Amino acid sequence: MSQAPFARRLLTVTGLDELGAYRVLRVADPDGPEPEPGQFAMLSALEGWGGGEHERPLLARAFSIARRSGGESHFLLEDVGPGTQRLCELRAGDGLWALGPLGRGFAAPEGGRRAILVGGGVGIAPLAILQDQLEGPTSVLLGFRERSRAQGAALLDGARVASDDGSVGHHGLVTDLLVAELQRDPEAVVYACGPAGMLEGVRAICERGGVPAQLALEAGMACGFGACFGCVVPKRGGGYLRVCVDGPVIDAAELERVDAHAAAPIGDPPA
Amino acid sequence: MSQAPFARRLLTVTGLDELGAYRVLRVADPDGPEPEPGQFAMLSALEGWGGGEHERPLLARAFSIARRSGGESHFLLEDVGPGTQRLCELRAGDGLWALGPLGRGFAAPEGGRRAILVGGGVGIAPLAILQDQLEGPTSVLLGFRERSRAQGAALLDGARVASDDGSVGHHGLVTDLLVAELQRDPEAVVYACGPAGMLEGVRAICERGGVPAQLALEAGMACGFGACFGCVVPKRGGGYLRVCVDGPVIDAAELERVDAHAAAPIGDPPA
Amino acid sequence: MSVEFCGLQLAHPVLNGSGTFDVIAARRAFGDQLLRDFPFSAYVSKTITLEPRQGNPPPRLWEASAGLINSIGLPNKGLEGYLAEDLPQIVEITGAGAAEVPLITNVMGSTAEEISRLLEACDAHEQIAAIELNVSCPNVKTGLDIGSDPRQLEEVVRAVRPRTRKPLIVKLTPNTADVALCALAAQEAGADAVSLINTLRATALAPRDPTLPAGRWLGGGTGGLSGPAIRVVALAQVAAVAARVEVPVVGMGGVQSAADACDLMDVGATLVAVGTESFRDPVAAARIAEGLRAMGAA
Amino acid sequence: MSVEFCGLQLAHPVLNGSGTFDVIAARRAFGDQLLRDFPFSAYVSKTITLEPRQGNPPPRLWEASAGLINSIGLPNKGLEGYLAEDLPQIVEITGAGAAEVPLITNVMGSTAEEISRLLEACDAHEQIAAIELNVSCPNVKTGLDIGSDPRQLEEVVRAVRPRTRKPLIVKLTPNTADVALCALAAQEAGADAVSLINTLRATALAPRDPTLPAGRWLGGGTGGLSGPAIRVVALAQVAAVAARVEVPVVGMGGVQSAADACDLMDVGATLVAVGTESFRDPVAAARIAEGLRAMGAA
Ligand SMILES: Cc1cc2nc3c(=O)[nH]c(=O)nc-3n(C[C@H](O)[C@H](O)[C@H](O)COP(=O)(O)OP(=O)(O)OC[C@H]3O[C@@H](n4cnc5c(N)ncnc54)[C@H](O)[C@@H]3O)c2cc1C
Ligand SMILES: Cc1cc2nc3c(=O)[nH]c(=O)nc-3n(C[C@H](O)[C@H](O)[C@H](O)COP(=O)(O)OP(=O)(O)OC[C@H]3O[C@@H](n4cnc5c(N)ncnc54)[C@H](O)[C@@H]3O)c2cc1C
Ligand SMILES: Cc1cc2nc3c(=O)[nH]c(=O)nc-3n(C[C@H](O)[C@H](O)[C@H](O)COP(=O)(O)O)c2cc1C
Ligand SMILES: Cc1cc2nc3c(=O)[nH]c(=O)nc-3n(C[C@H](O)[C@H](O)[C@H](O)COP(=O)(O)O)c2cc1C
Ligand code: FES
Ligand code: FES
Repeated sequence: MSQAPFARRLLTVTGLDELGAYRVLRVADPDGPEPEPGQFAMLSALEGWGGGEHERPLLARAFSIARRSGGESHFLLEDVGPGTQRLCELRAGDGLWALGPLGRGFAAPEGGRRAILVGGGVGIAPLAILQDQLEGPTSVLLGFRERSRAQGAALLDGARVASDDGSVGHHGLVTDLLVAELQRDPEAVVYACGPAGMLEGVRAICERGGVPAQLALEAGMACGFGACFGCVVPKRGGGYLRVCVDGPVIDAAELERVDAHAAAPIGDPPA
Repeated sequence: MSQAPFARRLLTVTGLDELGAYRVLRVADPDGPEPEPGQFAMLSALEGWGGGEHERPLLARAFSIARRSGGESHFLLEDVGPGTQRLCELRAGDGLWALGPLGRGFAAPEGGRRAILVGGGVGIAPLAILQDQLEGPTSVLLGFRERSRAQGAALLDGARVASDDGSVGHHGLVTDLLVAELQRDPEAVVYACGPAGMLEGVRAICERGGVPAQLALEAGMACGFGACFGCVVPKRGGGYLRVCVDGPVIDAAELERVDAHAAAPIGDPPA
Repeated sequence: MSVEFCGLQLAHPVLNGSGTFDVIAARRAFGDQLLRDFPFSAYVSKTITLEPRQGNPPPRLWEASAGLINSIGLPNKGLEGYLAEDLPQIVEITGAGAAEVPLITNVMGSTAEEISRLLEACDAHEQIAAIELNVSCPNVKTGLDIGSDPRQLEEVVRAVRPRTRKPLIVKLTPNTADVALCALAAQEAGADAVSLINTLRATALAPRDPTLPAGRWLGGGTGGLSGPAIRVVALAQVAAVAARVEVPVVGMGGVQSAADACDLMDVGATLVAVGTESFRDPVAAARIAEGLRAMGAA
Repeated sequence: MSVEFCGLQLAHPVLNGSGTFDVIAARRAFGDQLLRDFPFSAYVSKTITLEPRQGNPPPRLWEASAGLINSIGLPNKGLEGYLAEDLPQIVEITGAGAAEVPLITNVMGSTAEEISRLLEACDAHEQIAAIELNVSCPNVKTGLDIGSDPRQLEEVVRAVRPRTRKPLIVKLTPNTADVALCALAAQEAGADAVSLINTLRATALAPRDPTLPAGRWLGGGTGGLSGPAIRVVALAQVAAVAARVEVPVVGMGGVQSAADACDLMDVGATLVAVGTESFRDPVAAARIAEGLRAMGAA
């Protein structure tokens, strides 16, 4: 796992691009450590954020690193509350505090297994950088609520899309696509990120099929580096895992189920 | 005294002009009640202010109405803290909450006495609208810390200026000018607004000379309409006056002295 | 939307917190529009004591992170002054032909004897619909002592309870180990309702500014914190109390919106009071009542 | 800048609040830069109990107005697990050849007997420089009960005090009527220092969102409020305590800047601890210590 410098770093926003219902935040970070796919950063805006002068957002917010390219880090944002709203207002030249890369990323496929990437909503972000780094053919299956969100699929290459309202691609759940894909290739390995309900579907399907799966989880986080014990999800067999340091990527075998209430809701549940 | 509509009103900023170290905030308010000189309004910006989303400023801030002209209200601002800073960032078209006009203004001179207007720093604001409305000749004596603040004198007509550093006009206190002016015309009436130290000087001079004086006071205010009992100054003979409803213009005879610690400091003490 | 509270029929569930709205001064500032658009469904007057009080020396206010510290020190004209001077003016605003809302008079005393005299005097005035007993003001030693110890609180309330037939609301102090025990004590002693939370004890130092004297900022030394900063503390205390008592609960603390009010009602408050938010927006209570109506919550 | 505290020589006056910095996890996240740039002048470990605890079910966090509510519920490996697994790893980070700061172990028990066993076990480990006794956690019934009643607190501390020769810091609960009385009780019973404030009891309801189950948001029901919202409450409590006790005081609650820390020291704190602000900025304590140095305050 890539370790983070021990201090948040003040970076400069290079741009904020529309991508359907989402925004891609680009940040200059030429000297930052190379993140592993699945790692995240705690972000907060230099101005208009937290505590000293503002009320909410107070704490930094967690965002998957969606891509590294030309000394820039990219983040995919969905405006769901005060933190993401503030970040979506940033303009080139603005200051951004970033702590990271944090957490455990995706592990490379073992034994030449083909990777199936399954994403839901804004949870497609870490799959983009994963696809950038995976060698060999991959399948990309993405689910969205509706058309404007489905435009997010452009972040990855060759994605097959499902949409809740049938406006784009398969009319239904991305897990339908996964079931079909696993029928074609039961020897694959699954990498998934998205809302809890979708991850639970992926987990159950893979468990039934004996398919290894790595799930990138989310949870409300206060710190991102294991300090607060706030970001836990229940572990198979009892006890809890801290998503920020034991995850966010967790082997599906470690979980009994992905609990919708435990994980912090993300913006765009496709189901 | 002009009464305020019972609700804060959402007004639109028409402009923010530089005036040396100060800013003149202009706000469209064609339907607002005509204020009396010396009355004030509680202002807060529609965005980036208070409680719901932001921390400080939380409460509205008090500002003298500096001028009414062409359906606009003008306020003179000095950036001394989070509230005034936020107001100084406003641009034409931005929303501004205003509650007012509030408080007791200046009373017209009795018995044909000539008015001497004495202002210090940003406290010159209510003297501008007073000068606009007074009939007959007035003397205007203004004190400032230094040159960039002294540019504020342009708000009034025919002002004589003192500055602490001697960079403009008389090198010294505005009360020096007042003493000289009262020697010329001991039958005048004095209208003063400025930092507590200056007002105390004016009060003492007028008391000694038996000259009637009306002092526009300041105090930290939470509400501006008598609800919180927070804005008090000690009354001659014991007890307290609420600056927001018993003032801000208070007859000097009602005060034993103007207490620097009691009154909320304003930005620009000329002494 | 209309709600019954201790036998009073209120048009909606939103009142003012005691000491956060002076109708007499507000009428001077806003004129008779105040009467027509009266925002509260009942009016709670500022705490009165037996003897007149000047209140604390200034400064009395400090803006904190998402909150306000006040150290007002309960200035009031004393019982006689209140009844002779304030009451007629208040009733002109809140009474028949004007706002037409019940008047709740808030009183405080440092002994059962003092409180008894206050209650008896209020009982004799039919313009007063109910009495709120403040045992929680953090600025006055005695108020704190009575209210924070359940046993002492029960004793005092039991002693004074017979002095009035009017509904008696006990306003609890939040500066205590277990507010639910205090609420139970008040109920056992005959309180018809409890209200909370009052302000949390807090203080501030003067800004590091060479032109200002260093040390405590507030003339009273310490003060009480109100506003958004205390909202989640209020919610926990109101929930703890409402879960234990049978009598109705008036919830307050940091309410700025209908959602905040609804939260307090969700955990068991019958009425909600607005304090600091009225300073920012004098008709906040009307906005909140309207919002509750729209949410179908009241 | 160096400061003496209970016989420990500290490089500066800024520590962490217990439970707000896990050095073991931080080393995984940040590597050995953590050791070189260690921000605290002493390290306070998270509260340990006799038996292992899983902690509360999620959600455990809620962002409030200028604050954070946590309902973590003191997850820990229990005394044995701490000594066998955590202590060696902690000492590798804080000890000789690494950060070289004293280790303060924070413990909690619900009876004098339990606490005695915790103190004795800590006493036997020379890597532990001092012990902080948490009698103030709002998430665990027993912690609250012991800490909020001065008499009971004195009894317990007196009973356990002989079990260790190491400095004993008593971490007081802020959810009490008069925290200075509790501090005095701790001092009388032999505490070498007191620390405060812990979090204020608070709660939150789930956002009104049809996709979420309604009701209490936090898995633990209620939690504790920390961060800027409690800063002025902390200042009042630290001032009240420091004015009454002789023993040194560790002040905390909402500290974000050197000015905040300086305020606590101005009212009498010897050391200052940083909690929630470290979540935003893991090296906040170093920044604050640096700021204090620049202000000449430490
Ligand atoms: C490892 C990780 C990676 C992530 N990657 C991404 C990403 O790439 N892109 C992306 O857009 N998002 C991502 N998220 C989610 C993102 O962190 C959250 O959407 C963000 O924190 C929301 O902040 P906010 O202030 O906008 O909304 P919040 O107000 O925090 O609301 C977000 C949700 O939290 C709950 N909530 C509401 N109020 C509160 C409150 N007061 N306190 C606590 N919870 C509350 C609600 O259920 C709400 O839907 C990631 C999260 C994690 C943990
Ligand atoms: C009737 C009246 C009329 C006024 N007219 C004008 C005018 O025309 N133009 C103008 O520029 N100003 C005017 N003022 C002053 C103006 O209201 C204050 O300067 C303003 O409220 C400052 O707000 P702020 O947030 O910018 O600064 P604050 O942070 O509120 O600081 C202002 C002063 O308050 C003290 N202070 C610092 N921190 C706090 C705190 N946390 N809580 C409380 N006090 C604190 C300090 O001494 C500081 O210097 C008037 C005031 C009154 C009462
Ligand atoms: C300036 C001010 C004065 C107050 N005066 C009183 C009072 O006289 N009597 C009383 O019982 N409570 C008094 N309170 C407490 C309020 O009634 C209320 O309990 C508290 O402010 C919490 O509500 P809020 O956060 O909505 O303001 C006062 C509060 C403030 C802010
Ligand atoms: C997430 C979290 C966990 C905490 N865990 C503990 C703990 O285990 N033991 C303890 O004594 N205090 C604990 N505290 C309280 C802090 O040590 C500190 O007293 C409090 O947070 C106030 O400081 P702050 O406002 O700087 O955070 C915890 C606080 C937080 C926010
Ligand atoms: S976010 Fe703090 S421990 Fe995971
Ligand atoms: S500002 Fe509230 S009474 Fe004057």
